[in-house]
Amino acid sequence: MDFLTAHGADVLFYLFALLALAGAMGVVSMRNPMYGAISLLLTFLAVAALFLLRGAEFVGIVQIFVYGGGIMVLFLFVIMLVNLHRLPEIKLFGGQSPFAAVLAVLLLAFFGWFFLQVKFGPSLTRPEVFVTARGETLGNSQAVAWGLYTQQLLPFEIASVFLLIAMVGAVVLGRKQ
Amino acid sequence: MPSAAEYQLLAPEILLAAAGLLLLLGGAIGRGMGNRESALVSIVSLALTAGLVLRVQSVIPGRMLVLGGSFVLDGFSFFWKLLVLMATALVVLLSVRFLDEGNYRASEYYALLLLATSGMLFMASGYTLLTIWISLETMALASYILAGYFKRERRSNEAALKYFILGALSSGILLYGISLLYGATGTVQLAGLSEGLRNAQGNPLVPLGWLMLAAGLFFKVAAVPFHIWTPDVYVGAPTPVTAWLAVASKAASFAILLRIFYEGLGSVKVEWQAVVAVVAAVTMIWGNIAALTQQNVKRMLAYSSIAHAGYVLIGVLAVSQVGLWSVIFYLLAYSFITLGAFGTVILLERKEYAGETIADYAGLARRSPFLAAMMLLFMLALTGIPPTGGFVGKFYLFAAAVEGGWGWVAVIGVLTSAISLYYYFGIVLNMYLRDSDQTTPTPLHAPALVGAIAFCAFATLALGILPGPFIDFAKNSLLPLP
Amino acid sequence: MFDWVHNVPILSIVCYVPLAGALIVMFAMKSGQEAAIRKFATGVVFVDFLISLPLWFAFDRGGDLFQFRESAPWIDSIGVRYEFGIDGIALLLVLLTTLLGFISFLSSWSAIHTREKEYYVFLLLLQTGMLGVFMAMDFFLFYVFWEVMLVPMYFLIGIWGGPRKLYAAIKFFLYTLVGSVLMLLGILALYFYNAGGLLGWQGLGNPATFFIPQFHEIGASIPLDLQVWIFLAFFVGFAIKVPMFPFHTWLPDAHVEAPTAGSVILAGVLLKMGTYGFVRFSLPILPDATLKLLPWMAALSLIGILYGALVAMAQKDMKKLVAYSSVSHLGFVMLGLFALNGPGINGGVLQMINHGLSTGALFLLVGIIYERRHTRMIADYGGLSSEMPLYATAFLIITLSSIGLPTLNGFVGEFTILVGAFHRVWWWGLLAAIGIVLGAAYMLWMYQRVFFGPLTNSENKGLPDLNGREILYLAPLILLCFWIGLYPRPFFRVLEKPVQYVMEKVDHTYATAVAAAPSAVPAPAAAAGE
Amino acid sequence: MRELLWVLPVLPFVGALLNGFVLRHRVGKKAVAWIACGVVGLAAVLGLLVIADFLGSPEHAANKPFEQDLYVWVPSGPLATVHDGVKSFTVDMGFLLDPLSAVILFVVTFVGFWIHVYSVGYMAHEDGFQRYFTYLNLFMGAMLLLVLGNNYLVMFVGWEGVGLCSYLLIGYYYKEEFPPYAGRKAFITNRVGDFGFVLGLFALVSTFGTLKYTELFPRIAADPSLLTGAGHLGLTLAGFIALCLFIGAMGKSAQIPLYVWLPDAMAGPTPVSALIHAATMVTAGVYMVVRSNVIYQLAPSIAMFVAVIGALTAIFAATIGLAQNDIKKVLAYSTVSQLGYMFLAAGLGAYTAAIFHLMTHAFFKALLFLGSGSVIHAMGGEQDMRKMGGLKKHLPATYKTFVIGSMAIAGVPGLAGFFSKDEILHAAAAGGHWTLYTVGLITALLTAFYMFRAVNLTFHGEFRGTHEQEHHLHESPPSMTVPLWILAVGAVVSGFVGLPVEEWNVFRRFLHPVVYAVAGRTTEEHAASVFFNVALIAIAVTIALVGIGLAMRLYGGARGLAADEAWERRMPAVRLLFANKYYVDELYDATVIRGTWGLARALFRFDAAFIDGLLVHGARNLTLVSSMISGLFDKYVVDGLVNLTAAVLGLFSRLFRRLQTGYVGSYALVLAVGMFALVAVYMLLERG
Amino acid sequence: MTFEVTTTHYLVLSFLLFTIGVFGIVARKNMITVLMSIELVLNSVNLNLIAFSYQLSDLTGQIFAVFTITVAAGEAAVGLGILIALYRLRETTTLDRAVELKG
Repeated sequence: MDFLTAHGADVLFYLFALLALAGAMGVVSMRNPMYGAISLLLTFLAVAALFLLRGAEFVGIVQIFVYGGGIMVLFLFVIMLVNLHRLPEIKLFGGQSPFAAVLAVLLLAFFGWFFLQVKFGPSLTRPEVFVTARGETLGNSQAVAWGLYTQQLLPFEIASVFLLIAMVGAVVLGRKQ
Repeated sequence: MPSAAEYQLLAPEILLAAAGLLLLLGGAIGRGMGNRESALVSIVSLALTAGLVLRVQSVIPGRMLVLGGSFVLDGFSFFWKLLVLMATALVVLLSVRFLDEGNYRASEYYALLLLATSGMLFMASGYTLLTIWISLETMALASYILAGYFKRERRSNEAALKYFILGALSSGILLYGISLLYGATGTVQLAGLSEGLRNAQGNPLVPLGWLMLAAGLFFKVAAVPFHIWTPDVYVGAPTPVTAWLAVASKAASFAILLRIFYEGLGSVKVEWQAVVAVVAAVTMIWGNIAALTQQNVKRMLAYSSIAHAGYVLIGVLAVSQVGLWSVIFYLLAYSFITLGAFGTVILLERKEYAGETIADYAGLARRSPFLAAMMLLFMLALTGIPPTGGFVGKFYLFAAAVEGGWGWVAVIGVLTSAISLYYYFGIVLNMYLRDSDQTTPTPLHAPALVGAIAFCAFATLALGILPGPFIDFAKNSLLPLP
Repeated sequence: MFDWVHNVPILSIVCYVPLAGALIVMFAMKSGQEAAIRKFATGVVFVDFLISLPLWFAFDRGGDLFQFRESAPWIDSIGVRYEFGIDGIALLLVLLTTLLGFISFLSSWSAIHTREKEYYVFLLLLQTGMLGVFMAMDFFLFYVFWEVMLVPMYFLIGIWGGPRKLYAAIKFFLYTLVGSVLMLLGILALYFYNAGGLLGWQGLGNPATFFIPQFHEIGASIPLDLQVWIFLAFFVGFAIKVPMFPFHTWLPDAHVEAPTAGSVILAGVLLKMGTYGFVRFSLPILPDATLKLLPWMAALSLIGILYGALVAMAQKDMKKLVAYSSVSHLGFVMLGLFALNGPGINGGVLQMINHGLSTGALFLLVGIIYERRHTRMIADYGGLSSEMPLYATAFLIITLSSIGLPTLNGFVGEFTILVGAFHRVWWWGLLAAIGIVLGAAYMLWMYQRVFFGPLTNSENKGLPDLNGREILYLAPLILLCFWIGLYPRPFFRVLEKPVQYVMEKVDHTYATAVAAAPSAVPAPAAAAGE
Repeated sequence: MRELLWVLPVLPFVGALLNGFVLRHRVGKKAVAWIACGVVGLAAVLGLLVIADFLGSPEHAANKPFEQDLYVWVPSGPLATVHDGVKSFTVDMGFLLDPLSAVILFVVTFVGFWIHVYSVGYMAHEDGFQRYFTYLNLFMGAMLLLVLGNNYLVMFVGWEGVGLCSYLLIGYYYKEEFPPYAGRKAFITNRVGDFGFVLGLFALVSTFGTLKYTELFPRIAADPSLLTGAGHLGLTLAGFIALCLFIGAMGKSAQIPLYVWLPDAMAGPTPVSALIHAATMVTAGVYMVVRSNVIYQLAPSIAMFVAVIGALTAIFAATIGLAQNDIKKVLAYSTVSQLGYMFLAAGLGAYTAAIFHLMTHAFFKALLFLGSGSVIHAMGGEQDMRKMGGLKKHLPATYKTFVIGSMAIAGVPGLAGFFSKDEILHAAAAGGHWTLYTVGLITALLTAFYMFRAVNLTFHGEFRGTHEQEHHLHESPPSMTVPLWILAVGAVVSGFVGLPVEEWNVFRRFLHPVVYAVAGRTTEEHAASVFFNVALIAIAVTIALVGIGLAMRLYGGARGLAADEAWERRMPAVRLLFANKYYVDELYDATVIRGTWGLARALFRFDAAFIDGLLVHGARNLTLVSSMISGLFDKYVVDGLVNLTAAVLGLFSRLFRRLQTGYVGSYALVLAVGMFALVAVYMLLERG
Repeated sequence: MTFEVTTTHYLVLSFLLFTIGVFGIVARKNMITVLMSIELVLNSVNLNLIAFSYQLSDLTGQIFAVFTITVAAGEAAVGLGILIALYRLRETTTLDRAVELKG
């Protein structure tokens, strides 16, 4: 019990990490894309939780809204549209998947070996609060907002163009003529 | 807190984006703007943008960081902006006749073109990995759409699909690399990054980071083995879009590649030079050899553009003044040449691969000597034979390599460029040495297009015979060497 | 009388008149008016020839090494300049080019009947390219012309060639291109060594330039290993052009497939560019490497001499035979150049001219008979001398000149070459002399089979003898053959300075020897020159 | 007067130019004949005047030659010579007149002129009349260049020139198969000789940097050490040069093993055989050896080699001469044999004797050839002696002169041949070379024998030819008989300039300045007792008479061919061997010629298959690929090297295309692998 | 690697997700699944960014993550658009059917 109180955060991390991985595995292994989408949602939520565990409340919430809301709906919608159960995949994986598997293992081994070598010092700050450029302490959302609208304003503007293109593209490609 | 004054410096990008919006509106209102009008608007707005770029350049003293150090204004960026604008303008000229063929909404096409181009402008000036990446995505997303713009054609759609999936994957890799670099240095701003890397020696995240970042960039410039998407996409996409990908997109990608490698990764120069050398060599060999047996001209040009990416990489890896402006000059020449070549392809192209095979060029010299002469010139330039810009460009690249001590890369370079004669002259051989049969198509009648081609030819010759001014131009567009 | 030559950019004029002609033909003349195009183009080259003649008279034998200098900035940023100028060697080659150019145009009148407009355009462009190569004093400029030249030649072979023309054309182009790109690397290495340095080597820090005499200056100071590398790079480029033994296989194909004019120019001028490259660049700029690699060069040349002669002997096709004989003759030239002494180099350069004249004439003669009978097979002929006495006489004279019979040009060249070779290493002379015997064998054998014996093949009956035009373009060649054979002194006189220059650059022993006995040189030819 | 020396060679060239180009096909045979003979006659007269003037000149008084440089011919540039350091090697177009060249000049112009005259009649009915005289004049010019040149290169010019002319004149009847072949054979064989000649010249040049006689010989004579140093092939320098020059002489003067061309050369018109292949050109070798006597004196071993070769050639050819039925062939082999004689003399150091024999031989051999020509003319081109016989009554003049010539060559006392031969044999004996002496003696015997065999078969007995031949038999026109008589006179008197008695031997004294006294070497003079001389003469005379007697005995009167048939029966092998010239031609054909050919063909195949087709098989295995490549250029190309490169490249090209499967998944895989590879490469490059 | 959760844990987890995503892109034939896998990859990146920003107490990571999410959304939209077009053309979403272009 006291263990939980001591290491609650850590336990939660492992829990959500497992959920995220499970969801991911589900995505790549489910035959029916619908189930795939569901497990993807699982991953999204787990990841969101992990964000929160690292004190990124704002991003966590955005993750839930955008992914869990927008993107997921989009996927489901398309899946409905092309109602796939009429044409189930004969084979799930392409011919190259054995290689892909081998490669995945290799990548994990190789990069993992690297990552485990990395020495991180203790985290610098109290998780809840971040300090903005101007030095006063704010809530996370506020801080992110500050950053977003000051130094990172330019990317923010460009993102608008990006989204415009995405919109136009979706229309152009999706529109029946 | 960025001042309003600083935003004035964004005028060109803003103007272009606005032009894109205008076209969208124009397309939406009523029966919508037609092909010609949209093209006209695009040309004008591109020209205005170019004007603004020059204006901005005139007020900028040398080099200037604005908007919280996320946006840089220097000769380098101006050069690329102008190059990209010029290329896009020519692509617009190439597109007009082409869009008439398959009837698709022209206005959105041009709108996407302009918006993407504005993305490229941002790329040229981006100074934080974040800015660069988001603007890169902007360009990429638009090019996916444009590649699939002729959506009722299976090839176009297939191209879009392949380009999209692979592009997404590559940008994922690139992004992962960025995240690692961020983790290692705590910043995404290039100057800070370079500084941080100097301190982060021995941190395993660093090599992984920049390698994955490099992988993403190599994908954009189509260097082996990340070229894999190029042939299919080039063949499948509408030819003007192909030309645009081969020139504008490639140029912008090289701009950020140089920017990141020189300014961001300057402190790990020695390491990436070696890697780039290998990639360059492999790319030249692979691209040229694979092109040898192609029968489809677009595909052959795709491989040739891969090969040329390899040549440009020579200039990149020889970190020196010569190397830098050889890259700049070469891409300038390459743009004209490639646009001209694709323009000729367009003139002969018909639905469903027709007019795209080398055999379709048989006897072109008899049917339309002028066009054949142009094509001959472009082929010579691509091979790197004087008196064309292609030769001068290659000359400087190899010069840079020899000077920088990359003799072996230079040797591979010259030998492969000799090999390339093989397939480039496959076309010449058909145009001049073979006689045509009735199946071979006669070129379309498209004054604007022919004009564009002629202009490219003229530029190619000018770059070859009087490269002096252009080189001085390039010399004013250098980056600080790491 | 010819002072005006010094007041005009005579070289540029000579070089670009054909180009101008090409442009005029290209844009101002319709494909319909073949006859007009033909006459106009020929007129252009003839005028060009006339303009080039004063060079011979205005050239100051005792004066500067390079004369008629023209100099203008071109690409300042890397020190490329537009530098024209010719020394004695170049002078002879330029004149040879203009003359052979004119002749080849004349010879084309009856030979070419398809796509004449393009034909003459390409021929004119080729002319400009070749002249530029010999006139350029800036390495960059040189390279530009060197490459430009390939394109028209490709088309000449590829469009108007024989049955395997497509193959021969691309083969010719590829071979020479591979060579020249490697040469380009050599040029760059020189350039950077002269300026900033490159790879491992510490440079000299001179102002960056491609000016050839500058490279001559720094030649001796280049470290041996770098010299060897550059030499090899150049070697590939030049040896393929020459062509020396292992690289010769493009030559027979190109010759056999090319139209007569093409062969004439190919043999007469293009091959000389390789040897010219050696004597202008490899020897003076890379003396140590030259001395180091001397045995190899000589070995290849000797193999070329004997190999070419023997293979020529086995040929059934006249043109192929002449082509292989070229391999042999160029072997002589190379041997002479690499003898690195007065007679050797003098003879080598003179032999370039001789080979240009006699082999060019041979191709013309073969072309003449080919136009009449449309076969080049020796077996199809025999007993022609009764049908075409004039033709037979001309053919005989040229044959004799090519097998080096005294009083004809071939002899003077070969003899001096052999003297030089023998003097360098006596058995070089010995082996090369065997080549002469073989030369006589295959040439006379061909002559006999074509002209002597009974007139077996009825188709050869009543073949028309040489017509006026053919006599017109053969006569100057034959006269020149006799001139060089009987009184070659003017030519040696022109070569004197450049050759001594080369020798002093390449052969330290010679330079010291001269210092020791200055009375021995300049040669009496110089003394009695005026 | 002697300043006109240079005109001598020019005159015939002018004639050739006129007949060959300027007046080609424009004038009648008469004019042609006048021009041709005119220039040569002029040359002959002028020659005499020049010589006369020279004899009276101070140079001659001072035993110096008269020299004249026209212009600088080949200034071939600086050369670091062995003895003089760097000097410019330059050759002048220059002429020289000294006793030696004077003698030959006289012989050439005199004999040459009369042969020209003779030809007018002989060739009267040929259509290539003008061409013939063009060549003939050309030959005269070249010959005079050869003789009068004041350096080896000018000599070489003439040397090659006469070679060319003989090539052209042998192949004069070019419409037939054999003559052109014979001509080429002659030229190539000579080229083989020239190959040696030029090597000798190269050696001289790289040693002295000059080829001028007057710069070479006095200097060498004064200081032999210049040439006694080590040369090449293990010889001294002198030895090497002497050997090379002699190889040249072998070719030109038809010595073993390069004599094969001369008999075939008889395919040319008879006057040509008389002029070129008997009187003048073939003796050029002898002239050259004598001219270079200094060098030979310094190379005793090579000199002896020359003598031996000469002796061998002499007897060898003589034996062949025994069994020939073609009258011209007999004369041809006798020429070869006599040339051998001359070289025997030269080799033994009896240079004046050699030249003496050269002169006399020129007269009587020319005479004999012209005589045979007259016979052939009368017989309508028939050359086989078996078809002749009894022509004495039909051709009296020819008969008489022919007999005189035969007696002269056989060495009948009082005639030219007697004196010159005797001097040679005397030199051999006096030098103590008894083997050579005996060989010479036997040769003399054989010579006498086969000559009179020829006389008998041709003129005695009764006619063996066909009837219409007999019907046409007639004495030749005066234009032919007059030269015969003139030469006959020459054959008789020319010997008296060199009487065997030292005091009266004008000739030797005249030539004396030509033979250099080399420091520390004994000259050719052998003091010999009168008895010794008389004995030698006696032996020689008896031998000659025996030979003649034998011939008369076997072939004289009406015996005809009986002797030959008898011989055939008794020792067919020997007979066959002789008749077929020891099968030497066959031997050469089997070895040298076929050898070269085989090599040539082999190399060509090598070229087609290997150089140009490295591993054609490799290319074949990749047919698919190569066809794809060649499809770009030409379908039926079979060029291995390029194909192979192309094939290999194409192979890879296809391989790369394979990787372009079109499946997005595999592309993605490639990307991922690429990323991995990039890291791997980095690891390799950086972490070692 | 301790039980105590460090940035390394996040790093490993994110790379696991990344690998799985890549595997999905490479191996799956159904385009929809491939699109989802792409989302996985982007998520893994976000994990990194967040972890690092916590580690370094630097906001940039989080801001970057916001952009990543934006881009992910946009890409999903366009990707699905292409998918629709594909479906219209070929009545399938199986990538292996779209292999006209190759070689």
